[in-house]
Amino acid sequence: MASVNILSTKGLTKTYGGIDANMDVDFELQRGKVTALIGPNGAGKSTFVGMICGRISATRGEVFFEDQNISSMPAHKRIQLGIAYTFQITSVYAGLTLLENTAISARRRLGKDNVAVNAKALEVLERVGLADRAHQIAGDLSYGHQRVLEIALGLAQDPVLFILDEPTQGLAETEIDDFVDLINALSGDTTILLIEHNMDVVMRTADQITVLEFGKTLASGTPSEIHNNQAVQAAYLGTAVDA
Amino acid sequence: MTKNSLYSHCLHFGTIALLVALFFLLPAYHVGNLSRIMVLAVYAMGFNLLFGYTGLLSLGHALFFATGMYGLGMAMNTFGLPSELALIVGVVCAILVSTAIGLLALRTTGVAFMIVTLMFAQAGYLTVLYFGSYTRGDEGFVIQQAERIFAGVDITGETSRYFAALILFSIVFLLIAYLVRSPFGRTLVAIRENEERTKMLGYDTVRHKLLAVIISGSISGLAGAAYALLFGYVGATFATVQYSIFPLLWVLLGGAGTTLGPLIGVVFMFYLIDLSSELTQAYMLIAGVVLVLLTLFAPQGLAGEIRRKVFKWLP
Amino acid sequence: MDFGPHLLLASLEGAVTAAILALTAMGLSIVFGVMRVVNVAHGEFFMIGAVIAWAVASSFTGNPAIGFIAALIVAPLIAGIIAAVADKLILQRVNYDPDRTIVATIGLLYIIQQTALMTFGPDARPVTPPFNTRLSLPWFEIGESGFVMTWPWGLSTTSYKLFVIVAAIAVLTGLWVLMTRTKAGLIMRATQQDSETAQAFGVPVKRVYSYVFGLGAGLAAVGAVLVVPIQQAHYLMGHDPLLLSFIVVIIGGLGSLPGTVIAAILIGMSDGIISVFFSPTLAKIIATLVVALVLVFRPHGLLGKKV
Amino acid sequence: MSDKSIKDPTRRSALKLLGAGAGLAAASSFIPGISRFAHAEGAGPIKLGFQMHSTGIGASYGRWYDRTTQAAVARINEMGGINGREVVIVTEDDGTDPKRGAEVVEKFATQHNCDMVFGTLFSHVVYGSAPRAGELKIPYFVCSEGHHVASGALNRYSMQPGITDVRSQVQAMAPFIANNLGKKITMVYPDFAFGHDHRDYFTAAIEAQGGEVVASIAIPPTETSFTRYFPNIPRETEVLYHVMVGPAVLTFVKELGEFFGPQRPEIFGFLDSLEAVGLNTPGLEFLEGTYFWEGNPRHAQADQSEFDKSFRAAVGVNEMGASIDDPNDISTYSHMFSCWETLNVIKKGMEASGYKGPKDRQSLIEAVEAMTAFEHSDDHPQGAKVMNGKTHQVFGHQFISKVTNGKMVVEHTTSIEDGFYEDAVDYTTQSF
Repeated sequence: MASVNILSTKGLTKTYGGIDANMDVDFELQRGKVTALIGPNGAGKSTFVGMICGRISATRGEVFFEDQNISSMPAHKRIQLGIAYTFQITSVYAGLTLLENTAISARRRLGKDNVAVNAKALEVLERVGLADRAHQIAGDLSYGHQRVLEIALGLAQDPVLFILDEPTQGLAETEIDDFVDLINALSGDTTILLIEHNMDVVMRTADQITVLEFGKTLASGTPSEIHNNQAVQAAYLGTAVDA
Repeated sequence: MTKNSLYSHCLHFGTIALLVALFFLLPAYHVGNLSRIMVLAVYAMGFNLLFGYTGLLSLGHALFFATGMYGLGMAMNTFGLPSELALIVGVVCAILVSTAIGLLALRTTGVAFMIVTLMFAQAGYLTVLYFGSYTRGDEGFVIQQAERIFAGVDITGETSRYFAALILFSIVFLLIAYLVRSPFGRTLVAIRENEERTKMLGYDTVRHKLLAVIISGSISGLAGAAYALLFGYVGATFATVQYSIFPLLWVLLGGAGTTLGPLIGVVFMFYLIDLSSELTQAYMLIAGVVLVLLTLFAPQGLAGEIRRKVFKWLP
Repeated sequence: MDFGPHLLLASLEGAVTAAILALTAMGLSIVFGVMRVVNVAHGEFFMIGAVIAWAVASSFTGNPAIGFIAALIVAPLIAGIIAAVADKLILQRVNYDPDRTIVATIGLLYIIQQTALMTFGPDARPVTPPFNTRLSLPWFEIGESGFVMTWPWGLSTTSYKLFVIVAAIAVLTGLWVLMTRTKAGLIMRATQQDSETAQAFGVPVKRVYSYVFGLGAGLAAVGAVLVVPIQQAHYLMGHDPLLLSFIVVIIGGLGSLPGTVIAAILIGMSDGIISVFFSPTLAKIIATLVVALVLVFRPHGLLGKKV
Repeated sequence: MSDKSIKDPTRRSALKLLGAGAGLAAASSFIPGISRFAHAEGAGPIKLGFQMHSTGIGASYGRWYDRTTQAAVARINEMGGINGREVVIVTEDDGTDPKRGAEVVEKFATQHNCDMVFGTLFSHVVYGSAPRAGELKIPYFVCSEGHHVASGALNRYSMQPGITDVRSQVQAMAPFIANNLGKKITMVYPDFAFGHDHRDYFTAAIEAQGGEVVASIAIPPTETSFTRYFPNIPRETEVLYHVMVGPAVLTFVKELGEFFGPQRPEIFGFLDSLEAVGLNTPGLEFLEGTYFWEGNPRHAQADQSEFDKSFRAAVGVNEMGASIDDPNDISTYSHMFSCWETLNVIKKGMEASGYKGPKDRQSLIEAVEAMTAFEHSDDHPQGAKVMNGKTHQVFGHQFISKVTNGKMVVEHTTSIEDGFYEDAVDYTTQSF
């Protein structure tokens, strides 16, 4: 029986030239849930998820995934375990078609089987509503569509854990609605870790919320617990939620 | 997709068939030229795999070409090995050298990668001169006609040389065509387009890049060995910077990241020099002007422009 | 020659190499830094400078200093104008695309080289130095009889070689003032940092690029004019300065001007000093490998920022 | 993008492509002599392919090789051509590059249908080209002075009947140096095969004379300044032997002067260093009183032969070895006579073998192999020579000159025998 937590960190710390971006973060991520990571700008959210998926090397501390210590694994090995990651700053293959984009993502797992790769690549485009643009060059898409493609790149990997760094940034209202639907449809099968500034999105999707401030965990809990947490109110949510 | 792969098969086998046909159609001089062009195109294809498909610009490929060349040449002349074994020695040397260079140079990226490969190649060139008592330095040495027999065939005749070059070209050409459509090749393209993204999709980009350097370097070395064997001369000229710049020029002219580009680039450059030198002594001037015009009006190279404007499926 | 004097001599020679290299590489570095393009024809601007220096100097009779000074003004100017025109006619039209710029500048290299061959001929041409006194250098050591000054055999330099070092320092200082203390420098630095923003603030980026390209070529030409009284003008002489400048620019850290100077000194001096310990060709091999390995283990150069 | 917008340019570009292809095919059919069939024998002019260093590092030599060649052919044609046929020169630039050199040989043989190829100077180009000449079975007459033909590294189709090779030249210098200049020698030479030949053959030759090479300093060819290598010259050196090539040689001499100042050893150099360079060039004052090997005295000597006079007049060179039109345009006098003499040997060979066309190429080679000696004459203005048919190499006199008041005055002329060495090869036993 797999444990409740799919991922946890112990004392994860990142120091940039003497400044702590993250300080001894202990964190647990529950299987099958949607967890939102929130906090003010510069709280160290992106650094933290960067250390989880191996993009950024930790100064010290440990990361466990499925009860396995993955702290010394390079990024691509962690991804191969089933962690998908979408960038905060859109990073798609701008010179290739959308279909090639998602096919590259799908091919890592499906390998030589071209038929399966293509089917998967089309399926995820369908799922995010970009199928009719499959043969366009990604760089020609609008910013919002590129964000959506970025998410599709993650989906094409059929991840166990899906880490999204500010996925709704720059999306239009209707696109945000689609995104929320997508996340809600995924939850259950896929564990989702979401960095999000849009509190509306957080409240509509998250089962759990963790608040980071000055590189440290300020609070963790269900949305309502966080909503009622005095410290969080004071430090971050302030009047925004009340208003 | 399947239609495209059919087209691409037609194109590749059609090209080979055309080269066979040209042997019977062209006058002797051009047959000789084409033998040489095909071997140089192998060199360009090796370079293209790294530059055109993986996005790594090496300015030191002459090192690999020369390694293959000297590996074969010295195995035959100094150690008296038969040409078949010597060819293997040449390629193995190229594999070893490209592995070492790959492990070191891939710690850098971008312009630093360019310069590091350039400097290793320069060190290689000077090494050839330094060991002049064995390599005969800049003068180089001749592999005697009598020894240039491969698998029982005297490859110094026009016909056998042409077909030896054609077989070599076809093998590498089809290999590259297969490779760039394989998952491995698609991953190289992904690395070229966006390395960070590719790594974060779970691909081992470091290993892929190293393999690309090794395959590219080995093909270049194979071309060098074949050049020495078919044309009977081994010399330090082939290790100079100029011979690192040539494949870049050929590939850019023909179309980087296309399977046919390297061949087109070599043909174009060869005949540009050859024909303009008949018109004037100042043929380099013409070559220079044509290069400038091409960059202005055919920015993606000849095959690249054809792909952009006519045949989108061109591999 | 004893070890000490030999080392001193090699260092002096290294300093002259470094001085010329610093000027030439600085031209490439500015172009690299501001425009982000690889100018393969940079060495040919060096050659143009040398060739014009010969043409100008040999058209004056009488005191060689007059011809030399005229060359020092005319050669960089012409090289700069040719470069600026090439920028306008070619590079601007390919939008400074990295790959296309490489091919275009290779084309430019052929054009310049062939033109020089046709107009100037294939022979090496010397320029008379404005002054050139051989200076024997003393050496000090503490021997059995105490502190002595000796005049070792062959330990010498020339007044002109010393002048080259001083002149290079002067030009580089002038350049530094230009870049840091003037409006032109400010504009160049702004364009280097972010050409789009600079454009938005009304900087005529295209024109700046033309000037920068011209300035880069002009600096190479200054280096060449200084070097022709020591070496000679020859239509194929652009090759080595190009390679060395490249290496210097990368080792120094892309677009870092102080880094470029430090790298030029490092490479010029190491080239000189390593030759004391090894046979000449072996010294070159070792120097090349050392520099390559520096880059392997410090990929962003000595003073380059991690991008 | 809609389908329609692509279609139109597609057709147009495709047509253009077709048009270009057709144009190319048409153009190639107009290029003369492209046919695979040999032209009718015995008719029309004799075509000699001249492999010229027009560009690249050998360009200074190439220009003068060209002038000498044109003058020699004009003279031959004036005298009635070869076997009654006019001689025409087909020139191709090899860029002083061995790869292009081989391509050019191919072009002479298969496109221009030349009867033979001649004129190469730089050794690496010779090495790169000779195998192709052998395979195409076209005589290849080199004017190079390299020790490649005689070393046996090439093939039966390669010959050097116009100029002595470097091994012989170097060996012939040793007695004079040991007896007149000194016995402790330091050699400075480029780290090229050419330099290594000097090192190996001179070291052996001077030891045979009781001398000794106390240091050999090989300079990397990419070098442009030299002072830092000079401290390696041992203090005990009596003679500095230098042989540098390429445009940096002026720097070399100048820096040598600055290094030694007033206390220099005897200096002996090969004039290869200063071919096409005037001795009055600023910085070369230092060479006053030093010695040079010369292949053919650049400055007309007091006892100048009639043959040298007419040779100079024909090529357009004055008594100072400069162009008649431009006194600053210095010739490559020590080497360029080889083109003249080679062409005259070709003429003799063709006449002796009754050469009619390419099928007589082998008998031409055999005819030259059968030659034994050339007399000092208008055909051989540099001097008398001995031809070794087995090694395909000619041997002649060498000159040692001293720079005296800016003029090179011949101090010693070696005997032809001084340059003899044991045969390394017998090409006549090789099959064609």
